[in-house]
Amino acid sequence: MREDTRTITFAAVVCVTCSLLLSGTAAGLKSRQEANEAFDVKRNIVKAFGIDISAMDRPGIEETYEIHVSEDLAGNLPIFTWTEDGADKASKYAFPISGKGLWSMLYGYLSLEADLETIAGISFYKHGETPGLGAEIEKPWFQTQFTGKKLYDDAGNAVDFLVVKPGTKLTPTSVDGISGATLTGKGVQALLQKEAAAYADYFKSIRGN
Amino acid sequence: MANFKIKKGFDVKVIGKPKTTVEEYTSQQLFAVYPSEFEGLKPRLKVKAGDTVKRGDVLFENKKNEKMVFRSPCCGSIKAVNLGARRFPVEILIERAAEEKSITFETYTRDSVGQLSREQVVDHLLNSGLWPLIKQRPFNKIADPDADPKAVFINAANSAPFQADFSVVLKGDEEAFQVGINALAKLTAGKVHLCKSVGSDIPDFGNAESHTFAGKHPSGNTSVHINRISPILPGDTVYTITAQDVVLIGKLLTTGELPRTKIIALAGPAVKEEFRQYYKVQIGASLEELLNKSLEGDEVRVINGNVLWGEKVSADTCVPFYGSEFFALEEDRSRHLMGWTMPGLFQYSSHRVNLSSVMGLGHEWKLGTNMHGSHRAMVVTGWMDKYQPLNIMTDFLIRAALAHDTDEMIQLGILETDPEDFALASFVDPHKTDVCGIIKRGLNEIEEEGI
Amino acid sequence: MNALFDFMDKTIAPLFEKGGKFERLYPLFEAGDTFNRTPGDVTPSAPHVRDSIDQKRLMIFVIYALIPCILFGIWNAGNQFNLANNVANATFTTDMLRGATMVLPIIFVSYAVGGIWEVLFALVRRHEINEGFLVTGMLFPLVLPPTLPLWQVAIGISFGIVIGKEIFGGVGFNILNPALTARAFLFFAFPAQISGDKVWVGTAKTAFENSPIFGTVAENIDGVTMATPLAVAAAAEKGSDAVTALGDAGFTLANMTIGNIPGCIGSTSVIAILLGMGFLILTGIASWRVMLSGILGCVAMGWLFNVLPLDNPFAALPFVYHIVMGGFLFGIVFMATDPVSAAATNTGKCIYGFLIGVLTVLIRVANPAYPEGAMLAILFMNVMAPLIDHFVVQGHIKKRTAYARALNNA
Amino acid sequence: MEYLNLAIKAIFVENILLAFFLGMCSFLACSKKVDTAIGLGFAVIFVLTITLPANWAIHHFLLREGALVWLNPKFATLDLSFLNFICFIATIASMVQLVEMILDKFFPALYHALGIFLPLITVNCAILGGSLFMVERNYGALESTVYGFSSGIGWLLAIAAMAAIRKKLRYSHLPDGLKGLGITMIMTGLMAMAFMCFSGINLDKKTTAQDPAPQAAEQLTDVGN
Amino acid sequence: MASAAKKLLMDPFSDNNPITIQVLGICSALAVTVKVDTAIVMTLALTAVVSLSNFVISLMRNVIPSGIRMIVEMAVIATLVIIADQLLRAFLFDISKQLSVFVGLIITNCIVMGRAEAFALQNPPKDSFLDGLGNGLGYGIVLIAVASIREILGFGKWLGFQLPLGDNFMGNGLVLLAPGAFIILGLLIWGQRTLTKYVED
Repeated sequence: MREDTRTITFAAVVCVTCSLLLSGTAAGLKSRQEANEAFDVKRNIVKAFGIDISAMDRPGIEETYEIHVSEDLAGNLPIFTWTEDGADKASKYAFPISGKGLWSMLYGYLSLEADLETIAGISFYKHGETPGLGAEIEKPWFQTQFTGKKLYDDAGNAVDFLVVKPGTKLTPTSVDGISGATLTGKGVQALLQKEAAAYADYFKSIRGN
Repeated sequence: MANFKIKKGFDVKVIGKPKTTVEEYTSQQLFAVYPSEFEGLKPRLKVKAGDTVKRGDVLFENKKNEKMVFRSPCCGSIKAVNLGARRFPVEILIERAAEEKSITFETYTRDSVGQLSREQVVDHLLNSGLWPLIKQRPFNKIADPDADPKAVFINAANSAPFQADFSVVLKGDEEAFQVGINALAKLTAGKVHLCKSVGSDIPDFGNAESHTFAGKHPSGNTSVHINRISPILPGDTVYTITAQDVVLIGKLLTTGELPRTKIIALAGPAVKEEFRQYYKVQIGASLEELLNKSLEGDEVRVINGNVLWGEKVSADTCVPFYGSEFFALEEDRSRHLMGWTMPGLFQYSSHRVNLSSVMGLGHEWKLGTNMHGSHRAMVVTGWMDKYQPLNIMTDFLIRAALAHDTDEMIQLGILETDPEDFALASFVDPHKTDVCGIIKRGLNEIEEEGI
Repeated sequence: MNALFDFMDKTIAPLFEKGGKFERLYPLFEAGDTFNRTPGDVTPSAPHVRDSIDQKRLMIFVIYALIPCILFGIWNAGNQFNLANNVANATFTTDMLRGATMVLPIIFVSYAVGGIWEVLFALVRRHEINEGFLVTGMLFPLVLPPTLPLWQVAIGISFGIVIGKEIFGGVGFNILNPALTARAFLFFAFPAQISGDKVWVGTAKTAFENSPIFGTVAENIDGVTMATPLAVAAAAEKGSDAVTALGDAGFTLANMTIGNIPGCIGSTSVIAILLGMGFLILTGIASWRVMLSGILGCVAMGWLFNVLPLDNPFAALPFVYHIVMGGFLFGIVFMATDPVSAAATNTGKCIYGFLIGVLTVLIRVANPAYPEGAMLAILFMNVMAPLIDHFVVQGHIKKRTAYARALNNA
Repeated sequence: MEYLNLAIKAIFVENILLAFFLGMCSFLACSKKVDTAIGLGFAVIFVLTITLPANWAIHHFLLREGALVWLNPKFATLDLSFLNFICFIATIASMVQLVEMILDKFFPALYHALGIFLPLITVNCAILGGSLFMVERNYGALESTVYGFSSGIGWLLAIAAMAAIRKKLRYSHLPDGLKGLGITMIMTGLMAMAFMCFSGINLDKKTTAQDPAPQAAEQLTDVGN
Repeated sequence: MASAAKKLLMDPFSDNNPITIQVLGICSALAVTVKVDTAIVMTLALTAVVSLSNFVISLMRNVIPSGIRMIVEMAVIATLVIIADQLLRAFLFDISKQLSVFVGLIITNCIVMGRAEAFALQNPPKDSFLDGLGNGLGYGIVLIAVASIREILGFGKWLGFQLPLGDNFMGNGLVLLAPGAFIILGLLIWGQRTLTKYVED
């Protein structure tokens, strides 16, 4: 009997101690963790606006975000706008993009210039593609190609943006794919076309302004 | 009575088949007994050099079972006891005396043997020194007198080049053979199986069930007979004996004295043609003179056994306790320039990689002892089972043996086999693996560990 | 000649044998010595005679079986190069010469680097130099594109020989086919050079660019791309017809059978492979069970895809195409039959081969990542072969015991 | 079809052992004999199949953010997911115990076959890993069950193949330093390479994005594809 | 004392390395070794957990009722792991993202449980702490070695710094994949065991 009591007491003490420790840590760190997650999003958005963040530290990025970026809703889709220093009007727009690559979901952001046609930048921050092949989508050489290409035509309709085989002649609405990873390229192409179409109405609506 | 057709098998075509004539070959002075012939035996010597012995005196006994004794094949004086490694007596040489004294045993007839109990038969055979002629499976060692064998297998078949043909040996000794069978029948509660090759003119005998086996080698191997008639399961024991040895037992029982002679075949490419035949020789007597005159060639290997299975013996050997045939062939140390890429017309082979297998299998070859290649790790699998009628997966069995996995060896059926069953596997193996040796080590391991 | 051999046996050999000066180099000496002349050893114990076959002979005969593929590969590499580069006045001879400058260096590197590893391990680990290496060293180049950089050939064969084979104890103990291991290593390590739709024909600069003997390169277009039939079929859009797509790209049953199309050096020509296959089966070296069941598996799966209502033009491709396209036939004839890495039991071989065929077509059609499934299918089945064997052996044991019990009770 | 795809993915493409390295310890320790390996494999399938839905329920109804609203709407922002680890491991331990008792009582034959392996499974990280991946990937209840079952099959396949290979390797002439762990490791690597022939197989033809929720697990660049 | 402590600390580096000799904690050794920085963080997390859990369990070794020994150990370890995970999420967010579920899997990492059972239950807290520290770092050495090889061969970088390997350097894709991890660890084990002459029977 004494033994049982001791066991139960011991178990109870351990349980209480552990729970106290855990709750304490969780509560104490929660705000920090949330800040981290929020920052992660900010960083990717800033990157998508074509800003070189490799030399920037965290406060720098946060600051850039605070100054230039504001969140908005395009219908019920999220959209982010970029306002230059002193300007009173948004000059770039960014929205999240996601879709299937070869065998994983690709996540990223894409931003448009003020003309609402030209791509300002693109970033992929999350994927599970083959290193050396599909994973090339996160490399600068692949992403910088997009800058300056057209995502919408003059009327504001989404164009058939293409990711083509390397070696094919490029147009303003196509970029080189990755050799050996045609299907990842096809995935990128599909998700761009899908997202572009989803946001077309919103951009048309703000075009007049 | 059953007839079996063995589908898998291969006959090595070698020249030197013995004629079926029997020539008497007697009056030798030097005799020998080889304790090393009895595998696993720990002998305790009862004589030393210089002793005189009667015919039938005990020379040595089994340390583990003192009832099992080994007797002298002749009357004379012990010339020498030659010791081998770890002071093991390898051979006992006896000089024959002019006058013969011998020990006699009780005599029986065909019917009186039938009246004996199992113990009486066992004791009589042990005491006369002929018990070791009976072997047992698994492990193919001298039969354990206390075992309870489920059957006795008499091997009167021949399939390897060139096993003695029992129909030649048997002539005139039918009565002794029958008495021997009657004695053996006492040893088991089961049956006595007499296994013959198809086409041999051996009659049927009472107290024994006759079976015929057709097909290429190894259709004459005891393991094949057991496998087809009454396979060994773990825990089973069977006694095996060769047909001529049954005759010897029969002679002991009918005459009351140790048998004097047996018939051996002398064959092979290195035996001069006129000497390739059967000889009636005295048991234990030196064969030096016979071999001297009958062999030809620079360096000849003499085998107690046939070309596929048997021990190398020296050219002055005496007639051993076991065995009914001698085979002689030349040591072939020739080397062939770029032999591995030649069409292979002039090298004997069973594989289609050599043209000889297609063009030359019809005629007989003068084979030598060349390895035809150097040892390599095992690569090709399944080839070793090409000519294996035992339904054994040789590759896996070898691997289990190399990994010392006794349980798996038993599961794969090693207990049904004897190294001799893998002679063909060794023969065809392109990697020159010593399959027989590996199996033998595996069996020894199992025997040591106990099943 | 005899004097020389005498000298070898009496003076040189003792140096390398036990106690000799160069005892450690014995495997090297043995390899050379037995290359010159078959060894003169005699059987140590029963059986007293041996079949006149040895591993050297087996392995060299596999190389003989590969000769049609090698020769055709050389011609085809040159031919494709000359076609792609619009070489004027190209003839059979210039094709062969051009091909030789592309293919022979690869074979040379494969043998040289692989050989160094083989010898190194043989000396350090003191095992004999196994002739199996001759086959690995030749199979590997034949499944490479002719334009692969030589340093990759060297790295690939090193991985194949060392990781695929030597660390397991050398030939006979490995689990995977070393040549395929090497190929798969390159495939995953440097995917850009070796996989999919990259150039397989000769845009790489070869030596003798403009020498008169090799023909004049009229217009060396940088970046000529020629897809392989598999890539074309895999890329066929939904709703289209893969046969038409192949036809448009210039691939017909006829030229895929003859093999004058871009592809790996040795595996384009069905005819050359069939010649080798016939030779292997005739001499009984390679298992016909694996080959036959493999082709059956390929046909079965291809046919199944044909009849299934899938909206995938590749699946609708008649199964015959699967046999003549890509590396399947080469793989099933020369690589899947590698007796060390294949299943060892007869039943096992049939299952193993069949599944290779099935998987090859499955990967080709259902896996967009790899247009060529044969290599990985064989590797996968190499891994599974011991398990297949295990079950076959267990079944065998059961059957044996049942047989023995039945006879004993009878 | 969706579930079949998930199953194929869990068995071949994202084999929990060969792509995520989970359950290596028991994999290395118990792959010496094929029968043992298969026994352990079945035990893992069994435990995975029952613990995953159990843990799913715990996570879904008790621990995740807002899970406790059924108790009181005030708990909408309460996030107890930091307790995932400890609750999952407790569930696994108690489930194993429970399974052991049930088997012992009602299926003694099965208990004797699997019994010795069950305690080992508590510390098999494949089980905990399965639960954690289930949370990370946001699987539903049925999906979790399918995922658990097929992950187990994938694990069984890997360990059975490895055991058969190790049996074949027994008589090999291995360098001393590689005996045991070393060669098993390298062989596992080669095996993982061979398994990669499946990576990318996708039977689910509905290629449009169906789950916008981020799937954290897929960010691992290390995943075998 | 000094030499005994040193032995406790140094043995796990080579002669009794938890990964290469004791065969513990293999799972995480492979999953987090694509880059050196994740490997270092994982090492630190594990070292902290194993030394503290050893310390705590050793403190309690005389009072733990035997019936609930395992569960108490599990609870201690799990608590420590969760704290470590929370800290990582708060302070090293990027790396914790890459470590994913593998921090959580420290709970089932056999090293922690193994050392607790094999050492902490029999030895005083100080020694246990040192033993934990040694084993954690011994684990870390292997982890970092594997990660270094993978990062250098795969990316041409070390700890994120571009190495001067020339423009022609081509990353080896295989070492970044699971098979590469297994093979590299296997080869490391080979090398380490050859040096220490350890042979498994």
